[in-house]
Amino acid sequence: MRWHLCQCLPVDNLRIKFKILEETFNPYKEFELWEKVNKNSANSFFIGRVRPFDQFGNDLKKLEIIHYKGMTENYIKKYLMKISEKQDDLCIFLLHRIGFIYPNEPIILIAVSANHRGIANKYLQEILEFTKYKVPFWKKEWTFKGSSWVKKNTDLGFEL
Amino acid sequence: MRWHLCQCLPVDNLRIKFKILEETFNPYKEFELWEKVNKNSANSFFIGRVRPFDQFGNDLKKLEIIHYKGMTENYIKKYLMKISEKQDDLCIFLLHRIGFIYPNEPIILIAVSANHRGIANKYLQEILEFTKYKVPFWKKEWTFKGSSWVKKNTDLGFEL
Amino acid sequence: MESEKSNKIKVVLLSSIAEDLGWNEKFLTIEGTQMKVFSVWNLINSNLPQDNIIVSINQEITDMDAMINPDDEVAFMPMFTGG
Amino acid sequence: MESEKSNKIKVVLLSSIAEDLGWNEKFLTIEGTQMKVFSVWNLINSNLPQDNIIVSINQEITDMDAMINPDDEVAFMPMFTGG
Repeated sequence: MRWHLCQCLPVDNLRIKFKILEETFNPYKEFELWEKVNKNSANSFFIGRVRPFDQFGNDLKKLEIIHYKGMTENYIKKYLMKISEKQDDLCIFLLHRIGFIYPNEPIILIAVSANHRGIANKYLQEILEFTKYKVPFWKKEWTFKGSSWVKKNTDLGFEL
Repeated sequence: MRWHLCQCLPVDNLRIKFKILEETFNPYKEFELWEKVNKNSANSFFIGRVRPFDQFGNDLKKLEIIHYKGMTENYIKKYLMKISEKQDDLCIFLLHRIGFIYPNEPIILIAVSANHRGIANKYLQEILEFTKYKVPFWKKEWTFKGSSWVKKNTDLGFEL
Repeated sequence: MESEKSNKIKVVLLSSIAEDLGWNEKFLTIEGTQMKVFSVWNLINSNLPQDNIIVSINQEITDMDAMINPDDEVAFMPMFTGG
Repeated sequence: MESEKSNKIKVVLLSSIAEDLGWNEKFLTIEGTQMKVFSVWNLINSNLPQDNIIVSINQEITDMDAMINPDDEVAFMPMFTGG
């Protein structure tokens, strides 16, 4: 099956692209650029944006995300390499913001392509849960009154 | 929770937008336009593109998709309305091509937004399976030798 | 009271079924006030296998045992393969 | 043969732990060749609850019973909340 050969932008010659960004980005432009070099038929995308409210329901001024430089990058890279080995057609693209992020700005972008929709959707969700629970990132919420660290991740929104 | 009010482009005043298209489209532009009026934090997207090969592995010249005018639109509309009633924050956007579609052109675009990533991903997948199995669309593959109707949908790519 | 005048139904074929039988739609005259979808299927065709055929009356999916009334639109279509 | 010279480790705190203790990183001198992560935790802090603390040595996640060697970097961090 010739279309198993994916032409993703390579990181270390793999079908993986990821970056930790200190500035905001345009997710649609990123998707377009990424998919241009990626000829898979099933393409799943996710954009997570900053809610305009903090965990207590107050107006949010900005969100702050910090990471553990070096460790965070290595954890993501190792994980994405492991995932990409499971399916030889998988292409993965991950962007994650750090620094100050304002309401409605994107925090995370994930794109996964494969030859089957089920595969693309499955790994997109795995990568999303991974970045929420297994990668050294921490969120601090700034309101107009002060700031506080987020203690717990938001849930899926339904019972599994 | 104020951000439950979604500002999607309305169809009949609902949080639904869908269209059956006879011409190709730019999925990134469509996503951008759609998300601009939609303030949910979790945004899931899917693009399905035409494979460059037919079901037997031959080079594909073009794909043809036909629908049952009237019935197809009504089935989609009724289904999306039912889905949108399950969660008051859900916004749904569906584009589906008919006519001749060339290798690598998009056939289907789905976008679902919600306040929780799990909800957005879950309903995106439900809508995708629905359009594959429950909506009157049929595919015919044209190669350089002739044409044949597709008898069976592609699978998910893994065992559930 | 049975009407003596004949009544018309519209029959629509889709996808490979239209191609196999060589037409897309036809108006048929039915005897009496009602007939089963299955009888229409027999009327228009005696060769195609009936398995996996989806039928609709007035664009709502139903089955071969459903009854068709005058002025109804009945359609025969293969399994959907969209998305 | 035990060396008499003292040895240094780097201690890194992240997120709310850095804020609670008021510093981000520090070099500590350890006695002998090794010590437990848990001993470092006690050394730098006697108030914070130990529950849900993630620890790493040289940027690999480990646990409070792991041993730290001279020149290692040990980090204490709360649960991750990214994505």
